[in-house]
Amino acid sequence: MTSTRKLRLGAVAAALALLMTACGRDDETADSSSSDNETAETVAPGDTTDTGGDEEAAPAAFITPEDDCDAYDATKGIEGGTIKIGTVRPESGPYSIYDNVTKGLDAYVKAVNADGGVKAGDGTTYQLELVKADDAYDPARTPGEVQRLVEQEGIFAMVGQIGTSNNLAVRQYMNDACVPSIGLATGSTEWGNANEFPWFIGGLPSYATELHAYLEYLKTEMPAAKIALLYQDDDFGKAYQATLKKDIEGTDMELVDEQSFNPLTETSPESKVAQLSGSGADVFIVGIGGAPCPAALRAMPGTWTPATYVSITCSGKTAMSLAVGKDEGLYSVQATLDPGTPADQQNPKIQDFFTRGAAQGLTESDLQGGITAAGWGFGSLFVRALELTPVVDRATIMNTLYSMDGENYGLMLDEAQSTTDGDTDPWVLEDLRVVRRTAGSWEEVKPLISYDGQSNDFAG
Amino acid sequence: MERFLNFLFIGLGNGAIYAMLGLGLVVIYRSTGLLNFAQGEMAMFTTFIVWSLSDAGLPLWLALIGGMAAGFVIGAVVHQVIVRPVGDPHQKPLAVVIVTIGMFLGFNALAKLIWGNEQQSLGNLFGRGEIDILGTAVAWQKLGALLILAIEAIIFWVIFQRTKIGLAMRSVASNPESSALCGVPVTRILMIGWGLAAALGAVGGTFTAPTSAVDANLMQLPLIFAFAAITLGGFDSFVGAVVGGLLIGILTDVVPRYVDIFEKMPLAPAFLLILVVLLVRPEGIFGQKKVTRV
Amino acid sequence: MSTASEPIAGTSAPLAPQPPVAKAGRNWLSIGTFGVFAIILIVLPQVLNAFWTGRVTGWIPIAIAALGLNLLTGYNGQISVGHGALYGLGAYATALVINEWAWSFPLAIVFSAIVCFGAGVLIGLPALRIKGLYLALVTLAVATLFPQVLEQFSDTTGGSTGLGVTSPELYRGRIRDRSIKFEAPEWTGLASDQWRYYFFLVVAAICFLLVRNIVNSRAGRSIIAIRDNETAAEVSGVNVARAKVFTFGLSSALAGVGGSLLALYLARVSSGSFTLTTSLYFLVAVVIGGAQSIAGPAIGAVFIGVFNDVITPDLPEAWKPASPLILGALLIILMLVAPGGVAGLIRQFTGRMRTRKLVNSAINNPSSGGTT
Amino acid sequence: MALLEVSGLTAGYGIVQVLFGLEFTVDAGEAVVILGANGAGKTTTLRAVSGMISGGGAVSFDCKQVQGSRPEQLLRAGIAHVPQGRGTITDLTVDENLRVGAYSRSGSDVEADIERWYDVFPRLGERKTQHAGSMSGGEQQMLAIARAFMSRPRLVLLDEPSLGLAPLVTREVFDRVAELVRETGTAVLLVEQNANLALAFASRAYVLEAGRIVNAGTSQELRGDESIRKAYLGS
Repeated sequence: MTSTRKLRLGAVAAALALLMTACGRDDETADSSSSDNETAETVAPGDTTDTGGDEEAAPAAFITPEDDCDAYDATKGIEGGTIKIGTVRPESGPYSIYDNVTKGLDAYVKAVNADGGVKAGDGTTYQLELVKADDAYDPARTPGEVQRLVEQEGIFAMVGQIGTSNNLAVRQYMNDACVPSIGLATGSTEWGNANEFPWFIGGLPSYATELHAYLEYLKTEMPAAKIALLYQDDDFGKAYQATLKKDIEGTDMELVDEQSFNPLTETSPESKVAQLSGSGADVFIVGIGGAPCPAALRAMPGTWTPATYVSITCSGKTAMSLAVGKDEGLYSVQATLDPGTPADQQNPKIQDFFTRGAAQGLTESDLQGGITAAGWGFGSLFVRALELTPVVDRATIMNTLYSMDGENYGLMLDEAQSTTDGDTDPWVLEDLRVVRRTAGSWEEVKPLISYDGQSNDFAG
Repeated sequence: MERFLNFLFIGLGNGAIYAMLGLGLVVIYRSTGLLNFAQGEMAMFTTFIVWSLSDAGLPLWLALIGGMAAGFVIGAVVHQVIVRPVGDPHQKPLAVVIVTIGMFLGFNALAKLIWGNEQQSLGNLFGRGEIDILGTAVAWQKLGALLILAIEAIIFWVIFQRTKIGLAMRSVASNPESSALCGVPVTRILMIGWGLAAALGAVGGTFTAPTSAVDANLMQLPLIFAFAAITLGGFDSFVGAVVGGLLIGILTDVVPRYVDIFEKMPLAPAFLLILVVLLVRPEGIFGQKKVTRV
Repeated sequence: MSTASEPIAGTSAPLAPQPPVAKAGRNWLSIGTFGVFAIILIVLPQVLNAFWTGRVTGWIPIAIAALGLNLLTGYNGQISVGHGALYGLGAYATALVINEWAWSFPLAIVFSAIVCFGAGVLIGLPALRIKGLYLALVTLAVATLFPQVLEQFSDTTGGSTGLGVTSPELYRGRIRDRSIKFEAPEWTGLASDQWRYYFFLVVAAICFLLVRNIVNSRAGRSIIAIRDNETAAEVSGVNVARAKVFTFGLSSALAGVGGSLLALYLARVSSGSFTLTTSLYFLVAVVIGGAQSIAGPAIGAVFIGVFNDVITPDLPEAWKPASPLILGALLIILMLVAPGGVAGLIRQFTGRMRTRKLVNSAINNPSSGGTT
Repeated sequence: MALLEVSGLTAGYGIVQVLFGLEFTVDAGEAVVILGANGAGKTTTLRAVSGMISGGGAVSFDCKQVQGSRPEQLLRAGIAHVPQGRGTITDLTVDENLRVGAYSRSGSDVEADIERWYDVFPRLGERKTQHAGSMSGGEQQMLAIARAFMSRPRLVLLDEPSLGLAPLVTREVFDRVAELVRETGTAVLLVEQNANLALAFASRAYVLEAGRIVNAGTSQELRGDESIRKAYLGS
């Protein structure tokens, strides 16, 4: 018995010793990083613009893996003319509707392969292979799935990964591993920060830019607008809130009431809409997504008829049909064509999407719903980058994406252009038009405006 | 005042939905003695059936009746095939809880496999009209929900308190072994209980769907609110489920409109009330106190 | 050493009543089993690659939280569906002290444990009056409320966007908040994933050892006596209130340690990771593994981990949407076959052999009686 | 032909066999007791007869094979079982307990029967709207007996009614049951540890030890048996 006790004590002592060393080590890290702090003050920022590209055709080297990466494998995931890409999305769990984004991406990849592959900038034609993983939208599960794709599957890049907090959960990891993540399926203002996290590039307009485009329209149409805001309790809604407050400063517009909504814990936004309706607002900004967005529209009392704005994510055909008649007269903004709108359906890009998408098994509701088209767009962005890049490796493809000049890819509006710069403007979609819902169709009320290079300024 | 009434009717309308689900939970608790975590998912599943029937051209009322019938069968089968073989929930409550969690996962995945990820819209059972009550426009749909809730509660109260089958259900819930010795066909009674609860789910779901959209996640939050409702009212009381549901609806939709701190925590006032009530009456407002002398 | 008659940590569950003659033999068996498991656990990161080591490391926080829940639910009979919230509280507490004051990892873990112990005591007090399924539903409300509270204080917590667990570093000429890293001291010669694994393993070993010793102590017998019959326990001199509140506190502290490790593991916390689903997963881990056994929660965590990380990704593409259905069916079947969980199954198996002996002796000697 | 005829009855729990081939009979209107110590298999015997657990061997009731039937089928055939611990349906009122007892009947005379039981056990009548679980042990025992008789059985299986009751209460219960047997002509199969009471109540007795019947005879004969006196009568 006594020796048992000794043994136990021994085990505890050993454990404690191990913890002590952990303490010591940790203090050191803390110390060294704090001293880094001090030195950092003296280092001039923006020192990264060292030697330009060695090759003539190479894009400006925003990323130099030799400096930025501990371990860098330039062409991992490319084998025998096939580029393996990965994506993580919520196939299960409460947000499984976003799986439709990946459906679109998957169909796009298959369509490209069916057409013979991508002829990349290096002259080689590649086939694509998409590996999908499921994180159930739980950011605690995302790292494991991304690591599986990167380390076990050996993908070249992530494309169209879904969810702000899910992407944030792996941002450090991807940057440490120097693996590109292209066309993130979120418009969080976080993706404007390419200097700190250069391996991430968004695939949607910044939420801030989205709302700014509408507010600018409002400034001319209703200069004394009294605004009521319903915003989702996350980075999307909060970006709306911040941009709105910033934009109305110094104008005659006024935020008369705001309410937050959390789709994870609240069943219906009805009473919040009722409260906003009593605020005397003549503009209603609906900064929430998913099924609660049309539910909020339906909950608007018949006596309250403000100019109502919905976000891009709530402007697709599915959301509009869920609004059951309450969609007439809504405002929204667009950077891409809407496959659910009759006028846009005549556009050759949509026609092409319909034919090639249907050939890969997308149903009519997939094709017109809007969500699936977004996934098609993320695929298009990656393929365009491949076509442009002079060398197919991880750093060069990112540098290509950070130096685009007037590109138009995928389902972008005809006159829209994608122009980027890693340092100041990592946003690919910044040309937006304001549209109004008229007789079941989105109609332009303010022509396309380019906010190129300004997205980061709109964020609050 | 007008605004208050507006919030109140919104709260009552949502509360009616929680109460309907709560009634289903009470039926299962009173016949089987367990809390069914899969109740919401079963309701979601039957609501998809209602939607399918309505989508196929049936009038909504008929579609609802069809969904209820399908729900009855599903509930009965679930009891026979899954719940009964696990055994007595009084003996192994944890095992039975895990089984209902398993059913929760199963029904959710099954609905996605059958109906996909698409969000579908379901019409209002009582149309889109409104009526003026004390200067506030109230949707017929909300009054209809309250009416149906009242009818459901009365029907179930009568079944449980005034019929032989109801007596048998209560008897089985309390002591299945003795009930069997008294000649009660225990399995058949439990099957009926589960069938009724699942049929109720179709009604709750049909009222929930127009407030969001028919998809696989339709009932997950309402179920939590329904749990709160029966915790407040008492697990074994139909009146408790109704009053609890309506109270939860009012607390989550009215109180946060006037108290800012609750804007982002609409469940907090309900939670505080539950805590206070249970500290005073651990069996809920209308729950039956269990007194057993040994 | 040779006289050590009990296993060091809880790899072997306390078994059903046993004749004294079998005791010595059984303990040797336990030590053997324990030794084998200990060696496997220690050798694991040497055999597995960095990815799989990382996966297995990720199961440890769940195992510790489930261990805490098992103490409460399995041993003390108080059902909690709210441990996901305490897990989250532990995670946020750790994130806070590391981000704000750059505390060391072990200190952060201890801090989380203390915070959650306090929270557990606070929940445990009303639980003295609220019992059984009502308690389960009150804790369910806690689990639901927790993400809402995080939203209310999203300036501090980051809300659903989350909060990185970081320390500042210089990168590309700027200072950025860098996710914390586990770096092994040089003398160990370990890779960072291996070091992290061993660090987690030691924390887990301490927790399991602690619970095992408590359960086998006088306090543990009180805890169990309360589950079996509260009145009888009270009559025989157990301070029921104190024991129950203490159990709630300790159980919560363990959930907090689990959450703290999760924050260290992910270097990020966000409200989406601490929903009701998390609480339900702990309950699943406890029951699947086997309530009322020390090793049960670990078995349950491994079960969930293996299902999510090993089985699901390897399913054929067409089957993947059905994976929750498969998990659901597995849970149901397991509860049909082994309502006592995996540990119960093992116990039943070893117990059966013992009963056989008992019955044989009973038949040879009728006066010792059978069962009525 | 006896009303209940049991031969070669075996039963057990899992791999543990408890009964090893019992043979006994109960005639119509007769009170029979099975005596045995704790753990002899008395309760198991009744549970096997009433179909609560499955067993081997043959059980015939009223000349029909009933082995393997479910409890509710046996109840319809005429066998009622008052389980050990009284089996009170605690959450129902006294009145409702009696109604559940009459579940297998569909006559309008249920009300009259209930009133009759309130006459037999006035204390039940006083508490008819009270929750059965809140009554004393003796009252619950009376309720359990009344509930069993509500199905108008021809044979009642009575499992240790003396368990946990004060001696006076036990005597009262036994007296009442004896009256009932006399009045209604219902047969009773009783299992008991209290041999004094049981032998006074029953006309015949069996002695069960470790799952086997080791002795049988009339109450008179057994009372005179030296070994019985030593083992069960404490004298």
